[in-house]
Amino acid sequence: MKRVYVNEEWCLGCHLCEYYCAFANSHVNDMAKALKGKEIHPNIRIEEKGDISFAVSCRHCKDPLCVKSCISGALSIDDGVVRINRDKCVGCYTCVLVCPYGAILPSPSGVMQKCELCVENEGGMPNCVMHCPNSAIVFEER
Amino acid sequence: MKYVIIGNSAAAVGCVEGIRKVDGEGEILLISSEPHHTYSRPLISYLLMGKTDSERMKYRPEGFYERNACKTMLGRAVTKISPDSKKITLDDGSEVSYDKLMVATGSSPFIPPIAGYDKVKNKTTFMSLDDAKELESMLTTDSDVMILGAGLIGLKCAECLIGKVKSITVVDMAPRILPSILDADGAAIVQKHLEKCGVKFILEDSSSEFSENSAKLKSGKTVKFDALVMAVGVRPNISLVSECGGKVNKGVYTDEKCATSIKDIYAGGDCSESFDSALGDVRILALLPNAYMQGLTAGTNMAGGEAVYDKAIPMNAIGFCGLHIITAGVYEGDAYIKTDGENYKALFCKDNMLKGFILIGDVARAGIYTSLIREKTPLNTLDFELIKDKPQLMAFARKERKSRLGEEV
Amino acid sequence: MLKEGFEGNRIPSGCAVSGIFSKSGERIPGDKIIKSIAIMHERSNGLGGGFAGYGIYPEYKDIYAFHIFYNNSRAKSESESCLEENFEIASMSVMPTRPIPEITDSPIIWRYFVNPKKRSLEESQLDELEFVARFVTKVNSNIDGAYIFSSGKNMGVFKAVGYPEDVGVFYKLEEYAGYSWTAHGRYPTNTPGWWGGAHPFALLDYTIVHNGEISSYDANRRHIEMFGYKCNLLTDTEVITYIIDYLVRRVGLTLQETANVIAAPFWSTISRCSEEEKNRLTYLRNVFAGLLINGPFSIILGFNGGMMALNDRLKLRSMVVAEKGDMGYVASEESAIRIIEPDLDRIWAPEGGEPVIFTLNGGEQKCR
Amino acid sequence: MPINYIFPDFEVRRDQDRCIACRACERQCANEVHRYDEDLKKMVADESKCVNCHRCVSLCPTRAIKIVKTDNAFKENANWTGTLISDIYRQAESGGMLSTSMGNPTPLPVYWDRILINASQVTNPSIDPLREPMEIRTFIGQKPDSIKRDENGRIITDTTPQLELSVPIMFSAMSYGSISYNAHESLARAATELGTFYNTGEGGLHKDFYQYGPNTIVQVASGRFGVHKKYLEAGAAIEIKMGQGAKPGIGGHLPGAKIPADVARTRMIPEGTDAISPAPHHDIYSIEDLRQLVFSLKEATDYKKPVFVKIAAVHNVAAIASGIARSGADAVVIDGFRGGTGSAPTRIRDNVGIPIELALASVDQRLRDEGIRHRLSLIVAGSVRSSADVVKAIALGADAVYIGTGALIALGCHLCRTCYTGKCNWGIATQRPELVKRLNPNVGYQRLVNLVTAWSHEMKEMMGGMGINSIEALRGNRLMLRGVGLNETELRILGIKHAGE
Repeated sequence: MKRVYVNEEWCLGCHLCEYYCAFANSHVNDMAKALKGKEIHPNIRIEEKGDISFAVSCRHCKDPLCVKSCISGALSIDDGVVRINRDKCVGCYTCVLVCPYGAILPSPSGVMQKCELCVENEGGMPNCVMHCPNSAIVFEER
Repeated sequence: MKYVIIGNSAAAVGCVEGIRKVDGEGEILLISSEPHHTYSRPLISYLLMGKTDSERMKYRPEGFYERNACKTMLGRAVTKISPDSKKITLDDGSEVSYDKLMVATGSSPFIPPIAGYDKVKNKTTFMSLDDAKELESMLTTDSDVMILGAGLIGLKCAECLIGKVKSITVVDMAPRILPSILDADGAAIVQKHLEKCGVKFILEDSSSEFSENSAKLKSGKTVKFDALVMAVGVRPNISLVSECGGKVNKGVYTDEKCATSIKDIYAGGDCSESFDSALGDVRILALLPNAYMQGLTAGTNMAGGEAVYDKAIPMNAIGFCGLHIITAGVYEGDAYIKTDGENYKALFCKDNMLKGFILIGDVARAGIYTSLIREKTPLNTLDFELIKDKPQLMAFARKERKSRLGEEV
Repeated sequence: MLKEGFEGNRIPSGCAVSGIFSKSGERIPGDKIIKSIAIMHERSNGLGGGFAGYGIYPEYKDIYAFHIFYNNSRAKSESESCLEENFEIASMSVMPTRPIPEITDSPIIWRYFVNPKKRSLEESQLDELEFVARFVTKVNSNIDGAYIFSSGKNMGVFKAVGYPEDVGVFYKLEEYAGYSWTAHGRYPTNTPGWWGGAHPFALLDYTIVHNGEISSYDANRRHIEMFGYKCNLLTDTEVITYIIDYLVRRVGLTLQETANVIAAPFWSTISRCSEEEKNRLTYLRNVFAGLLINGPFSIILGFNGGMMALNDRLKLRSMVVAEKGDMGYVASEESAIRIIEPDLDRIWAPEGGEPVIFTLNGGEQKCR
Repeated sequence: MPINYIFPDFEVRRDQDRCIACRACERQCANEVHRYDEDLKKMVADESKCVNCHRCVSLCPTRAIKIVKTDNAFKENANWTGTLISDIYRQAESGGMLSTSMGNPTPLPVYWDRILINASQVTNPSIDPLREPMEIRTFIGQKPDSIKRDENGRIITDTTPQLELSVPIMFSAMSYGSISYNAHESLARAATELGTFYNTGEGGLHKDFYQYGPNTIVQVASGRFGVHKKYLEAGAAIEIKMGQGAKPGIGGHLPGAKIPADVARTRMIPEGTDAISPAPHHDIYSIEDLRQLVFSLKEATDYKKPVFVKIAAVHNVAAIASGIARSGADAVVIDGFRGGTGSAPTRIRDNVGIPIELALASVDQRLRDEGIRHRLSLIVAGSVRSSADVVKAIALGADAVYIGTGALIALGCHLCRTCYTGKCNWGIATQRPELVKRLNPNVGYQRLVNLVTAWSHEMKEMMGGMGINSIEALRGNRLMLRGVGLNETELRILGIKHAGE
């Protein structure tokens, strides 16, 4: 299955993935309209220290602890993609407790948000991958 | 192959899913004393808060049993297991045979023997959907509520009543709230927060006697209430196993494959014990994720697959009125504590490993800490200063990061 | 009027070719080849036709036969003095022709049977063939109005502006007989109408009749001119003749090797060959890269003792080959063979780049 | 002093309605043009630092940024242009030479653009490269004057060493030091995948790149940096660099700041010291000295490697090439005056040397006139910008071309011409690790492969159009070219007719 993989060797720390993620998940058709003057809450986040930086988003584990641990049944695997039903999520943070990558994050509404590989968005290619200027983030079979 | 599962919560669901991963054919019969579609017990407080409803709180969606070809007998209790004949007896005396049996009977609220308890008119426990519905029916905005027990259940109950009733008083004999998961400093922060939200606490005290509408405390104080919630603890439902000769301690004994001491009988969930790898000993880890994983492991093994569950640790994610608390492991060893009065962080390290942590307030990415405990990651393989600062993958060695972020996991 | 080569004019053209070869050396009368080329009348447009016959001068078989066009008597006298200076002239005469209305504007045509003077040859320090070849090139380049269009031994080229069958009648070809004949009918896409521009093109005993338009022309010309050739006519036939002369006479390649250079197999084909063959073909393509002839062509190379037919590597021009007894036939169209030999033993269309070589009495597949 | 104030050449125009203050521009500008103003709560720019490299323009997710030429003007003067005036201010202040990078940008004639290519119509079929083989394989090396046969009459197929190119396009010499590790890796991997060659330039060969040796041309230049026996043996061919089109007659200077440990190791010089290549080779003061170096290098490598000699296109280029042809070299490389450079004095770059098209035409003709064109291969460089330029170069007589600037553009270069600052925002002409990483060689090499693949498709289409299915039939085939707007002299030198003739 194709997943998002990150190679810190090529990450420039430009943070564009965060913005493109936020844009893709805003479901607004214009980036400026979607993000201008707003705090963004992307599903992919850059960690950086000195010259090192890399993006972290859901790894879509084959055997995801978050899905097993979810108390509300909001997390599930759909064709290999770990998805969240935000309608079912009550914001209990059990997934935050178990995710070894720190890739599930609370959203401003209190329920959790996470990368769903843009399955509902761009269709085919996650937006962060599509716009990473240095192919530090790729979407491929490994 | 015929699988019979007693129970219908996380461990039972895990068991169904475990069986079906391996065996798509065998017959599964799920028997539960509760009449409901499988639902998430911890969500009952969210239900009362209106954050979920009975439809959304289904632990698995409608059609779950059908999709997994799982027959159900809901609202039926099992009274006896006969391992020799591989049969169980139901409440109406009828018998059902099994090839493999899963015991996921859960736990029951513990009601301490307190004088006058019978006289209390409006009283309930807070474990099940029926409990929640009953509680809701007792209350008006004018109600005074007393909750006995400042543990996870008691406080979740308190939280969901905030704003719905006139007053909430939580009484516990322990000197601090959430004694099972928090240290004193952490507990103080949470207590302060809950008090700010309107919850009253009476600690290091307990009821000596109830009347219809009040409780007399050992300290001599009297607490008046319109409804009483008993949340002092739970007891695992072990009798079915113990009565047929299975090994039980506090809970049902299980090995790392989640098998009991009796052939072809497995157990999981709150009724059972598991090996706490952080503690290095067996104990009951009454946690939903733990229950599911035990069920999954049991189901997989029951169907002939190979699964081992050896990474159980105590862990909790809980929150009250916007204050989040995440804890895991055991609080042994050198403590690294950082607090600013609102946020609290305690890391416990021993033998070059992270053994436990408490995070209050800022709990972001806590799972990275949890995984350090679960995986027993040697702390000298990472940048401890960074990991102390916050949970981050940056703290791992470059090679480790490469494998975590660049390989299929 | 435009003239091939004049002021750098290059005249692309289409055409018909035909060839007859008797492997046993039986002498075939010239009217037979006329009959063959005549059937392909539609492939010519009356702007050039010609023939080459081999074994036609048995009485002078060891002497060079020069056929020369003169535009005027000045060119003739200038050329003859040049000729006399370097050659012993065994015989000279006006070319026998038959005036017919279809052929007009004839230049003065003379025929000489000559041999290099020993002294001139020695002074030149060249071998005899190179001496003769350079003499021909010199006359054709330097004497305005003179053009030596045939210069081999015991062979001759007969060409003119007109349809080939008329050219044959004009030159009275029925009076000649040879073991090998080639013929050409021309369809130039421009109208120079200069007799020298008709085919065959000849140097020494090499003659080329050619149908096609080679796209590699300037690459070939500029390469071959490094070796002392001078492409005056700027025609494909001229450059092909020089390339073959260079590869065969000067480099010493066999005809097969020559074909592997000028119509080299594709790299994809070479890659499937045995290691030794791969090395040989790669070597030839690499070393003689500038002599690869690209674009459509079918050529018949005539030389003393043999004939080679060759198509371009993609076979972009039609050419069929046939055999009957010890007779070999080549033509642009099958009809041109059937008209003179309806009952063939074998007829086939050779692959692009695959040479077909006929030799006299099973002689070596090699000219000289 | 106010005289020294030079108004910025560019303006950074930011559409504040579009700017989302993501700060990518700020993070990506090594020149520190952009910053977020906390008080104004918006992004602002200091255009005096801008070199117009377009990094910010390219990365801006909302297309909020564009760089425009300033309209601040000196009083109009066709003779004293603004650039010349500013140059004088600079030099009057500094007393130094002006430095610049990349190829000559002045509006001198580009002959490629005045040459048109032929196509077949009716009399000769064009060939469809999708249906028929279309061959562009090229061999570089000496071709023998005569053949030899063994006792069985078989041709002896040994030749002097030849380079086999799947496509007659190679990557020009660019040293590790002038360009980054990742740029080198991209070039090396692309050359390997394409079946062609890249050139180390005068910076030695990094140990990591020995694996690409079969597709590497190792350069020996006047500074002899990084030259040792293993280096010579590592490459497929050796190139003696006598000159460079961008700066004929002068040497090179890589400042110590661009010589970190890794570059120093590769060049075999101390870290942080300036790497100065002398103008001449100190052992070559005449053509016979060159011949000695050619044979020294052949001797050192057991006559297994072809030796190229690279010269700048200068006035006497034909005679020089003729001399090189007789020096034992296997190929001569002619670098035209529009060729790129990492750093050159502006006046030299813009005023010295001649156009490659004319140099190529005259060298090729001269070698043919002397009957020695086959004795060495002719490679041209110095602004070959497209497949059409390649086709024209080959039709004029080149065996192959080198592309440098084109390759760098494929890697992201936006021709801002400030390579000498070492702050290349595209990770190409820099040694700063945080900038170098911006060029991901996995992406870079693929882009180079794509570029050359695209060009070869186009070349094949053009060849097919001409009715040519093998590159050797194009080489020197000047009849396939016509000039437009060229005078008699230019046409004569190019050896082509005017369009319409």
